[in-house]
Amino acid sequence: MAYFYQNPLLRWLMRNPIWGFVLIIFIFFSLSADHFFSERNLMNIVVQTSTIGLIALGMTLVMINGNIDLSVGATLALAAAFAVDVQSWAAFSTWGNWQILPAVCLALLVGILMGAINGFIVWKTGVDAFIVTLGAMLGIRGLVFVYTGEQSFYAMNFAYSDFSFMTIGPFPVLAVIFGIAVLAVHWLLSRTVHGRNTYAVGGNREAAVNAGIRVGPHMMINFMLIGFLAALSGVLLSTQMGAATPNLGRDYELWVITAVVLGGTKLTGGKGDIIGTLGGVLAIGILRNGMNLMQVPAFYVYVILGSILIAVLFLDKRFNRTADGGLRL
Amino acid sequence: MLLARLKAGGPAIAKQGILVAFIVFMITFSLMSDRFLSADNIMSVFRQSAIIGVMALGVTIVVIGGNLDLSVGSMLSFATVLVVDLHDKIGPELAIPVMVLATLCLGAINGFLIGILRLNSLIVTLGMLSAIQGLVLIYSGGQNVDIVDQTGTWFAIFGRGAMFGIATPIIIFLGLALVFHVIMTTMPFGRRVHAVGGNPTASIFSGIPRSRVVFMTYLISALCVAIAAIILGSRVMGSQNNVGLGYELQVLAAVILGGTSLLGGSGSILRTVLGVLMLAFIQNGLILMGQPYYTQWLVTWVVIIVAVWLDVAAKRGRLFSPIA
Amino acid sequence: MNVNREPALRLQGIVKTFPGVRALDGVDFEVMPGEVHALLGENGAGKSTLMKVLAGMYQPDEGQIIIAGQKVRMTTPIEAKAQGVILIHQELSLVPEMSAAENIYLGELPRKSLGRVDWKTLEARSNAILKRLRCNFRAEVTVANLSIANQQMVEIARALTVDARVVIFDEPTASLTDAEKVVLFDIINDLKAQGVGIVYISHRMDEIFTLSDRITVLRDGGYRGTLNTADTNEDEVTRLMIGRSLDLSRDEAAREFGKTMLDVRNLTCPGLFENVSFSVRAGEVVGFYGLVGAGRTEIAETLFGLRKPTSGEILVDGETVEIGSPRAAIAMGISLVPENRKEQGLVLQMNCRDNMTLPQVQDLTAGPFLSQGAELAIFDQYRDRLAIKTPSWRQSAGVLSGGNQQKIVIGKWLSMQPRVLIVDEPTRGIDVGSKSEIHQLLRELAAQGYAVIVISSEMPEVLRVSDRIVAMYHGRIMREFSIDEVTEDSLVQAISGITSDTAA
Amino acid sequence: MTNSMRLLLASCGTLALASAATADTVRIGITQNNVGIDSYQTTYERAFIEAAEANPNVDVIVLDAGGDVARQISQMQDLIQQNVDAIIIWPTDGQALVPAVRNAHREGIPVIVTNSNIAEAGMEFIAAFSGPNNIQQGIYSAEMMCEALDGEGQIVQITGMPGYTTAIERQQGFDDRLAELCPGVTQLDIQPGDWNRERAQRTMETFLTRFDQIDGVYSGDDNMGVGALNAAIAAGRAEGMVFIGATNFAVGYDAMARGEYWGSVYQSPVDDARAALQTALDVLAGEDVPKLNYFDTPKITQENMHEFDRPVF
Repeated sequence: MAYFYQNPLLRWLMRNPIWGFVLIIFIFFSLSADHFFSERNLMNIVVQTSTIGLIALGMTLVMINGNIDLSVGATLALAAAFAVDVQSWAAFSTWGNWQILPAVCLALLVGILMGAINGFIVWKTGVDAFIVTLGAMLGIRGLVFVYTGEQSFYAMNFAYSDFSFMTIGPFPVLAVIFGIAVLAVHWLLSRTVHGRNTYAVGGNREAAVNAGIRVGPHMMINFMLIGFLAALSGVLLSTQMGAATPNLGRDYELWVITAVVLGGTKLTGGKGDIIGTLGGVLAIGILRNGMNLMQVPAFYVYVILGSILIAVLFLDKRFNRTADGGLRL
Repeated sequence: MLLARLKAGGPAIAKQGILVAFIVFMITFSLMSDRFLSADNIMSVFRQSAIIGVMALGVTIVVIGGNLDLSVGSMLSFATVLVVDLHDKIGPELAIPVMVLATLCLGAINGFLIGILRLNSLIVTLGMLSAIQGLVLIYSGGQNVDIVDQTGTWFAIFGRGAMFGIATPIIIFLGLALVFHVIMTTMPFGRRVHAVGGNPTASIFSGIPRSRVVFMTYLISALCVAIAAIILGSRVMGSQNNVGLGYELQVLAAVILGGTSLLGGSGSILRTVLGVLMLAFIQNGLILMGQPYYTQWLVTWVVIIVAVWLDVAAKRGRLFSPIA
Repeated sequence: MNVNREPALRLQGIVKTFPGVRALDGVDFEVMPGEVHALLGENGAGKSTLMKVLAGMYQPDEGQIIIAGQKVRMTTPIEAKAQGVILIHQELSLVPEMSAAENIYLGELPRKSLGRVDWKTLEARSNAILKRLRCNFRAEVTVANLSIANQQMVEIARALTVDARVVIFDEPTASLTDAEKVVLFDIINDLKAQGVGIVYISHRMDEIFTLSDRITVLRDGGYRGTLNTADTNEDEVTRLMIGRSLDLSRDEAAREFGKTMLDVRNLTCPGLFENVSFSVRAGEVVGFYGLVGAGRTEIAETLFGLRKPTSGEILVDGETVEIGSPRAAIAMGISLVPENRKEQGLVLQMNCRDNMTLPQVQDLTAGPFLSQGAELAIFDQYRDRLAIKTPSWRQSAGVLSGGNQQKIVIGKWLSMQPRVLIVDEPTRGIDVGSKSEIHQLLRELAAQGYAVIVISSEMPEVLRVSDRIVAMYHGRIMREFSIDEVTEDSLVQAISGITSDTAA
Repeated sequence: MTNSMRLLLASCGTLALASAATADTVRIGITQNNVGIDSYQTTYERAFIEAAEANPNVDVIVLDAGGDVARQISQMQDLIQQNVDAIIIWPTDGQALVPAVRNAHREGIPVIVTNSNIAEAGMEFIAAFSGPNNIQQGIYSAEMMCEALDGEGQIVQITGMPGYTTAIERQQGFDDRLAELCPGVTQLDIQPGDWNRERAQRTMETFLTRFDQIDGVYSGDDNMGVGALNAAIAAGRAEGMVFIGATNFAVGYDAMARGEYWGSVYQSPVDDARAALQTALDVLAGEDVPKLNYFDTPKITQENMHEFDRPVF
């Protein structure tokens, strides 16, 4: 027992139960699902995880701020639509493969703009972010339908979808981009002034205000970051599809929030980190992939995912009992 | 004096933001479409909003108690599939109580996890949303269910019938709203829900059984879902497995529009009814005006934010948030 | 003191109005360099508004702020800080998940290129400040892991990050132990010696008379005068504050106590308190005195069914009982006025009446419905009896002053007609006037036959209200005193663990 | 730690060997659109599994994308990863699956598209398409509508889930053919019913309030069509109104038998599933399979309905 508490790895796992869980399901699927434990499948998991994962990085920032963003799925769809459609604009018709560049840039800008709108409204009106972004979730989806006229767009240029199959060394390019984003956001959160202020704003908003942190613009920047990351996720998803569909990204906000909470970020703000979030998205990615490989019937996948979500939450509560000092409240 | 009254939460403008928005909306729409305010149309909108409305009543109570319930969407699918499927197998007089009991069991699971184990309600009900959807599919094997004899069953009364010239769903919705309004404003249970939502710790220190109160709110929410399922099943006389897909967010939008605070402790059943009707009238009005269906999403975006903003602004006594 | 010197900070004719309220009405105030200037007033007198004006959080409607001879405008706490005016908050304004260093330099983290935090500089500077404050923890520690007192130190350390001209302390000792207070007073004297002007706000007269050079009193938003501490006394200051004299004496006749209402035998809750035995009789006030963390609050929580003891017996009115929940406690006639009224005592957005009737709401019914009449009757009765000042029962509890809030909580429990009333820190953060009223009330309650337990960290309070005093140290009862035999010295020794031989 | 890792790797190796040993049957992976959303897809899945089990040389991996494009792309990757012999895909979106199909094609795995076709750009990467002709179904419905109304009247249309291929194609076939065949029929409005009966019922209720004269209703499937019928009956306006749907459901068939429902398009999920599996097996057998394999989806009306069995879904 003493060993149990002294081993630093075990102690770390107690504090980050999600990584313990990732380890368990990893071993489980390695042993019981054919084709799971292979380099290529593991890369697949990372690529599949990257869609939700990129948004989850931004959601971690926003949630540590004490906010939430429910509109990311719609933002993702809007960015994807722009990324695919702008390529075919007449203005860029002579650019060859370079026509992809302005399209992607515009898509990312649109994502940032959507985030800025959410952030600005939260800042100026003081309405709860849950409500603001619940509205935006409907509204931005409406914009997607207005823009696409209910149709799917597809990229004429196969160079666009080829991008998603490219590899850098042994790594798929999408996995590399996701990896870079993870490192960048982790660095932002743990090393920069903005990142540290993110904890301050979420942990004690009044203290942050009194300390002269401009809380409004600060939150707006984080909303712009999540808008950017959702748009990036949308662009990368659209390269995998060579197309954009108006219904893209429905429900993603729910899975993103789930992953982030599994990773230990508190919905009330002030607490959380990228390492945990990475664990959260990997847990969901591995579960989905492993269950596909094991051919778990689709109906049961819903039940299993839902139950595991609640179970992990329960274990987290057991391990990280909040300091209520044993009071029976 | 005004400020004091505003702060005291008395009957001041603070509470009327949604009502003002509602009236403005009704006037604008009625100017743009002459059919909008016809008795037929109003009846039709009320009838359509009954299902979401009944669910929103339950969710309002959960939210006043300081929690969320996102599982109501798939719970509605569950309850509707169950009652429709059992209708032809064991008859409506048994199908209804069996379904209600089964749905209450789901509510009890929510209540146990959130009320007794104190797990976060957002995540628990998200998990339940997924798990219950799976349960429905496993139960039905993915098949649609139908009531074969649609005209000969008294089950038709809940969705298709009328009393005193008013459609039954409307009577059920408004009647239930009245009952819950009375419970929440004039009965001890309502007071306790407000206290638990407003300050759970202080409630415990006042001897209020917090766990039991939260548990009860989820049972009530499940009961509302069961009633909504009876209306829905009777109206459609059949059900798909995902019939409640996305309802949880529409319901939540209506509750928020009614000014119920997500922080818990304050909110009103009657204003939720307004929120429900407002969303239904927006949807109906835009279609009457020949707008494509997705414009309603854009309008809802603006309406939700403006309505809640007015509410918040009235409570703090200034339009813009003071944070820099 | 050299009167010709320029004040470090001077306010002239400050007026600040809120809709319907004139919070400050032409207030003058000044602090000289190297002076401790105490600011006194009852809650609602305008102290906190004045403080916020000083710290740049509010803009005055009229009047001038002069710093070192220059007229200034400060629109944010940052500008105030840049002028060398620093406010140390009463309620801890720390970010729990960040390190002490990050909290000390919150909002001003030293930067390197690319917006990176310069950790080396940050930690070096923070550790230097903590060392100056004689703190025994490192700046790298996460604040959530620090004790309340150490967190307070972090708060104070913030003031030392800049060249402070004026430091405002708002109730800094509320959560400090006596030993920690001594350190704090040393620090204040250090700052003073360095020529910093100190504004000191507290309700504790003893501190004010130990520390301050001058005292300024506010009442009802108005300036009531400035006194030299050396030339005045508590009585005069109190009279200025509340507009009348306080009767602090205990001039009751010795009382007969009734039967034993509560008997606690060998109660143990490991790590919190051990082998605790005591009893309370009807008509008696038993004071529990000890340092913060001595286990007093935990005993109260156990008696109220919020903790499960591992061993020991509780007898209420002669019968052995198991208290499994607050509801059970209430049913047995035990009431607890908790330590933290905002978190544990009140539902802040709920109105006064509803708060007061909360524990018995299921009984105040006519048929299935709440009886408005019965509820209002209770509210009116205790509003009058406790002299609660509120315009209407509809007022939400959150907007009342601390004293009135506390009276609502007390009223809530009195209306339950308890046999045993436990009151935990009854006057924390409450002004002198209300304080004395509450003391009076506790005496009266005992006279009416209630068995009362008062838990307090303030010696004058315990001495004033108790018939017997139980001294606690580290989860153990060190000694019991009757009010006639107790001396301040023996009490201090008992709660410091010195007289352990006599206690056994 | 290193020991357990080695153990892990070793056991994986044995598993891989074990599965390689039984490689003389063909392994076919299928990723479906959204099983459980309606009975058609569920019946399809069941029929597919039954057909596969009946054939001892076929081993199938059955997956469902839950209507989510991204998840279907992941499933394509997972199937490629498992090195199946052929992939059958029911695309959630005709456009968006093209690169994934192209990827499988590159890996040398033949792809058979089932039920609703992939976009033009992807045609060169698939081995074959098997399924109903949704545009043709729209055309049939338009023709029936025209016939029922004698070329004159005002109609409304309730479409499936916006953005989904089947919905778009049926609407396209219907709109084009109707305009061409009987310009005398005007479409008052088109709104979605999301493949959902209750939703369609609500949409129809609003149409009924909005338009005093509705002669006909075209719905993207019978499930929605019956919803529209319910609304009209409740409003007392069903008399003389022409209801035409697609994908004949049992409820539609029954309504037709009662004379309330005019006609639909008969499409059997069992045929659909069997055709898909057979096409895949033909492709694997090296036969010369045509690109487009439509199975027959005839018109069904009150007059000829006795020729058809009541649908099982």
